[in-house]
Amino acid sequence: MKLFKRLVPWILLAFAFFILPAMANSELFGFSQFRLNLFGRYFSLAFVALGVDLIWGYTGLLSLGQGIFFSLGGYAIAMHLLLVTKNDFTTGANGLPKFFENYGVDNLPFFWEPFWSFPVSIIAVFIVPSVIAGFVGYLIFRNRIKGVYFSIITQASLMVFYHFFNGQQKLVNGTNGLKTSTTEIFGLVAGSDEAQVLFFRITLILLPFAYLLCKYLTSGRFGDSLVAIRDDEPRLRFSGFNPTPFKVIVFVVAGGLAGISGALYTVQSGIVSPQFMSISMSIEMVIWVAVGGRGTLVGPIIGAVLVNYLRSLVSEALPEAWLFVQGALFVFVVVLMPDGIYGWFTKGGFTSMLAAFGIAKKTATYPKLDFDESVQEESFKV
Amino acid sequence: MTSSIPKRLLAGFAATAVGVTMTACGGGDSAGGGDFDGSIKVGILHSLSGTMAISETTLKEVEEMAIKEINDSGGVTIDDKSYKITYVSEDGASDWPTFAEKSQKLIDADKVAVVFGGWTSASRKAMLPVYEAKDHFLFYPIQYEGQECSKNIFYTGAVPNQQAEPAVDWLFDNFAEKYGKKVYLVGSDYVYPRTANTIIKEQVKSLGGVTVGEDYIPLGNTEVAPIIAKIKKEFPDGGIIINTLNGDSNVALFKQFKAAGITPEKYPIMSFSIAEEEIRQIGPEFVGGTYAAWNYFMSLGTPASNTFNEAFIEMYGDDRVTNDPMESAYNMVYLWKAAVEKAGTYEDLDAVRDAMIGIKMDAPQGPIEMYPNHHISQTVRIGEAKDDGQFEILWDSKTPVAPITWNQYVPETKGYACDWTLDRPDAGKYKM
Amino acid sequence: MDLIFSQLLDGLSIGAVLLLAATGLAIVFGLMGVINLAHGEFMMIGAYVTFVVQNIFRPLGGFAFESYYIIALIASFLVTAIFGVVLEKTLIRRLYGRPLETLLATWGISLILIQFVRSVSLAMVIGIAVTALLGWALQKFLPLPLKQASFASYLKGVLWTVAGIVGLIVISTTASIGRFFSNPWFGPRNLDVTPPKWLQGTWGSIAGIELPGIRIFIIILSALLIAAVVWFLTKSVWGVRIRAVTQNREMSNCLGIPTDSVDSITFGIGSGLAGVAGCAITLLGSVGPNLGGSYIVSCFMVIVLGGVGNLLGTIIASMMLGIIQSIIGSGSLLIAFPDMPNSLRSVVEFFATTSMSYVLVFIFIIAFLQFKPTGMFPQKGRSVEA
Amino acid sequence: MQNSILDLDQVSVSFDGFYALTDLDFKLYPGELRSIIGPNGAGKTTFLDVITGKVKPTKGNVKLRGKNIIGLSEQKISRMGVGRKFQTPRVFENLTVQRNLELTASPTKTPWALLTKSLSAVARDEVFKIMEYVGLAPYAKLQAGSLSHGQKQWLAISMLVAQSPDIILLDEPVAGLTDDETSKTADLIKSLAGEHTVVVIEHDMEFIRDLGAPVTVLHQGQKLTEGSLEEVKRDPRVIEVYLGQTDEN
Repeated sequence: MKLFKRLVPWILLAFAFFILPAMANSELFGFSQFRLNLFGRYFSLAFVALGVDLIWGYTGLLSLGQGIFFSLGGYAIAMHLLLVTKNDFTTGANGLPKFFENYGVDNLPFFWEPFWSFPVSIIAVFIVPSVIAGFVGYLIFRNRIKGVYFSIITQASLMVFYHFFNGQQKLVNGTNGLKTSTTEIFGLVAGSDEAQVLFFRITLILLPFAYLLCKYLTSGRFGDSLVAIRDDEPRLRFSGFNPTPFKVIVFVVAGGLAGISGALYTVQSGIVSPQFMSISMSIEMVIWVAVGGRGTLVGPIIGAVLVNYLRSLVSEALPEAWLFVQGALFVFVVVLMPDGIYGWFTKGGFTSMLAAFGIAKKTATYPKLDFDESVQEESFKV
Repeated sequence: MTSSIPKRLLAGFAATAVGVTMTACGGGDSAGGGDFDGSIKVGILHSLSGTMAISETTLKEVEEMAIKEINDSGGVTIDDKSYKITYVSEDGASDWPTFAEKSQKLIDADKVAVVFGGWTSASRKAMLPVYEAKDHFLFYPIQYEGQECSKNIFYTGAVPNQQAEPAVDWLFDNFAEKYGKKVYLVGSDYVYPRTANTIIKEQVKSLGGVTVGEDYIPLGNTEVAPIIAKIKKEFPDGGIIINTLNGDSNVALFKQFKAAGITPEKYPIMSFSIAEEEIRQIGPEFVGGTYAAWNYFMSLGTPASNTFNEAFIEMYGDDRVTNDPMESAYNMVYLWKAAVEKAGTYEDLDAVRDAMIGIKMDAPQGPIEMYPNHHISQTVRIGEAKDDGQFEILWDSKTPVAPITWNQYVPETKGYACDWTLDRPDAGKYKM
Repeated sequence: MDLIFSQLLDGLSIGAVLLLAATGLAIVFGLMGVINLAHGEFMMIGAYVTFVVQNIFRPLGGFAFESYYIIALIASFLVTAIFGVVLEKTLIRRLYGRPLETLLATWGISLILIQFVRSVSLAMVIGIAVTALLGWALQKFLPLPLKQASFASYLKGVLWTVAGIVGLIVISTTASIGRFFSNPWFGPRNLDVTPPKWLQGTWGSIAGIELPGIRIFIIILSALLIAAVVWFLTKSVWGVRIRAVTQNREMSNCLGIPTDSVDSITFGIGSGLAGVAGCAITLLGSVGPNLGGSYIVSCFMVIVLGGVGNLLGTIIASMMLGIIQSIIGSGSLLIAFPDMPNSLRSVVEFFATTSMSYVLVFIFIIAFLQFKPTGMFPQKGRSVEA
Repeated sequence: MQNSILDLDQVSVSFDGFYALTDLDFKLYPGELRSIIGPNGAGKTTFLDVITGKVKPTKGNVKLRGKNIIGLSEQKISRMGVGRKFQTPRVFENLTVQRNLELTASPTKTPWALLTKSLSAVARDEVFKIMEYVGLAPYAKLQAGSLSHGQKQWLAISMLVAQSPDIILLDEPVAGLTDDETSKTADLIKSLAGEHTVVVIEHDMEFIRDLGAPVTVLHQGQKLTEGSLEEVKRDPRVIEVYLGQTDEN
């Protein structure tokens, strides 16, 4: 039984990796290429959610600025693709990405130069956000800024980047952002079905690694110190720990994960724009984690996929209702389900509910879980 | 939009829970009912939530109206068979990536024959690569900055030579004597105002004038005090102001202009994004007396225009107004229908796109025609905002003006043109 | 000199708007430690109240219409204060001592409020009323054994869900009756609020600088409000109680101060002030669902910069931000110092747009907090737990 | 004369003009056990705050083994061998009892060391011994947050022991404990003295008597008197100070 439980996530992963693309290919059960692509995006958002969980769920620091790192990752990969692709759609007369023409830019801004190289760009996807996260984090944590002040300052930093990217047409194409659909990667057009399936699979391959990294960070005494920082930081200090490097490291890792997330998301959505740095996007990342279950590592993955899937469903059926649903979700999770879905199951919320209704645990669990298949699947994912 | 919320929501959940793609929206009723031989599915993609919902919902309404009119009068006729138009409406949520995502959904999942959508240039720029990558088909209804010519997009709004350029000429003709050939440019901080202003600056230069100031406000920002200070410094006794602000900032601008004594009597203000709807939102007492350049005004008064206005009011209530973007959105549905009928197919997108060129139509604004550069010829008009929320038309171009996509004032694009009927790889931008 | 004076005036007026918006937040945040991200949406409610009051008075015309604005100020305070009290009693109360959770929950509330004003219609109001009534009645008339059952709390959830679904059905059926029911009251459009005549135009001039009436009015209004708040907190009975509870909740409780009511009142006043700010903003900009969002971040910046719980800090910080923004954003540095070195000049030019002046202001704040992490006027003493 | 391990010289602390400590002199010698009493507001907690680096004195010197520690961060002072238990038991509520102890018992407290090295067997044995001693062993895998108040007090003290600092500062170690627990705590503290230098702040006179250590009386931020408990009790100034007060016990 226990072995089976451990295998479940891997089975699900394999299912998503092999079966879903095949289903999309043959349009089985109406599961289209488009849906597959959406799921690829949801899974890529799980990376940033893992990062948010590290910094918020474990360390208790609510960052409202993860959008910065997410976007930076996206911009890095998008600019690389735009630079190396040479076709009529993306390349302007001067050999640079087309949008530069609009602003009469003939020389590539210097900081984009390294992005001609594929390895450099791939490394930049997580190194650039990490370095910036390290810098910002060091400045903030050094001064013992925490709690809501940390949240507010990360939000202010987000606004700095947002206004900068929005206002700088000549450097980063302003509001319009960078588009990747018509660029080429590995000899495929990034917007084509083949490339999208590839991205989907890359996302699924990378996800366990991100998970294991987080697992490694959180399971030992390092992870214990993170929880200790959340519970009582001054106390930890009096025990001889300097919390600053711990927090910086976690923030850096979260930033790197956000960068990877942004890059994967960008190639699958075809665009990165300053909208990824809007206030709401960064707060939403937090709610994915809250819904899934903060302080667990499975939770954020469930949350990111589930909430975004819900978003697609609701906004397709009834666009106006999504804000209501989302708002209610925030309130509901915070007030009534602080442990999130995964935490609710693992911390006995589910069994205590069954017990409250006087249903004997064993006999009732199976039909109940069978009935709600999605819950069963999601809660053990990865 | 509050109608039958639970039904649609529940239907939505039920449908998607088993992984079935849905067509649960708006008019996507069961296909081929009634007297029709079949149906054609089209996509409508505008922001129904978020900042841009204010403007874009009106486009959705007018597109629905055009579709309804076409269906009521027998639908689309191909090879003597009549087809009903059904549509899937998606929400762009004022978020550019969402526009790209939803475009993909409409093309891949809903398999629509064409998409009508967008408002901001940023949303169009976000969608463009999707349509190019999938070699699909988009209609875009808003006046924009030009400097673009995609094989996969048809543009039914004005390009600068059909709006901004004649407006600048007109301003100089009427006010240069009094205030000199000096202009001050105010715009929202995104691609349309910036590109439009680049063109205007070149034009002003070639007319022997100077641009004394240029300012951009982030979208949605309502603090314009610093700009007022600068204008007052440049134009202590009045001068020409050209306004390309979008949305909320306009309200702030005009309210604060009035408070600071920048009134139309001393400061002729020409706006490119203020139509009838915006007058109502800003308040006629603030914009009254300022000018706007459009291809269509609700007060036009021709029979075609009156029919259009009445149909809209009939459908959506007598407190509503029509405007240029709406007229443009209305036209594009008819243009597409005509092209499908001419091509004899709606599935072969290449054939429909080829057939599109040369289609003529008697639009509410007057005659229009689709040019080989995927833009349409339009009549240019300049109006003055009045207290009743309408415009008084002061000038018009008499005949439709042919669209020029690659601007001839801007050095980088001077001498370039676009013609998709040419069989050459650089048809989108070739040297004349 | 002219230039500097007019820039200062502009800066003051930008600062006054910030101050108006931030005062309520400063009270709620400073005194209660509650992060209310729905503060901007309370401003929006105030603006909509102003719009409604204006429409009631418009047909009256004449003097009645000229004075509507004063009534709108009061009405927007009261309505938003009531909203605030309701929010406090239903939600905020459960989250005291968990500021980050409050932050998330109030963000949820703000989303709901935004969509609410967009789509509120008669049908929707009826539906909500039915839900509330039904939900309440179902709880009330529940048989006692069920109420005491171990699963009572889950049952409550089920009952509310049932009430909610009934409400949705009510909405859809009433909406299908006709336009009268289904038409949104406000819709997603921006609405027009016309200031009365006496506020429009300029109020004379000093040294050749025209004084825009609205700007001066807002500066005066914010000064009056601050004075009122200070008076309330230091002189009135409830004000003293509020401060007592802020300083020592348990002790206040023991002394018979109704801490529950104090919380409600504090939050109500903070929210009410947001309403007044919203009412004032209608003079400058538009009334729309997104009105609040553009202010909330700046408000928090003001409070953090000034030092939490310190009104003087809030005042100075908002004026400082206003002046910086006006001087940088208008590029008047270039005009005032025409012969600065080229390198410096290009830097100044780079930031002399509205977008970039925001960037600069935020960078300035972050840099400032490097030196004074707790703001200009930090709370001192042992009570501030590390 | 032996060199003092801790030396406070003319230390004053003021908060906005209110003096929590005024010109306080205080010396502590290695291995000593010292009790500090004083009415509420006497500056006892501020005294600990100064030593542990939480509060920077307005004036005066604080020397640890002859080294000035003013301006050093809490963690630096802690690493120099000063451990503190707070008035209310502060433990990491979301960690298990065992992990609480293991964390504080870690010899090197840098992120890198915590990530790469596991705790030595010796240290782990030590943790188990402490848990056995204080009776927390059955709760080793339980989250600290779910412990009773008394157990948390014990855990807080145990964490100090596991940290094994040279100077142990205990702020009201027996508040809220039963009599049994109190006397057991007294035994524990006495056994710590000698190897460690221990300072105990308490209101509970019974407990102070149990400890049988020299007593320092603080009043209004100043040292009122010093001596054995019996001597101190006879001091008229002490009587006066305490008579005006409501004794918490």
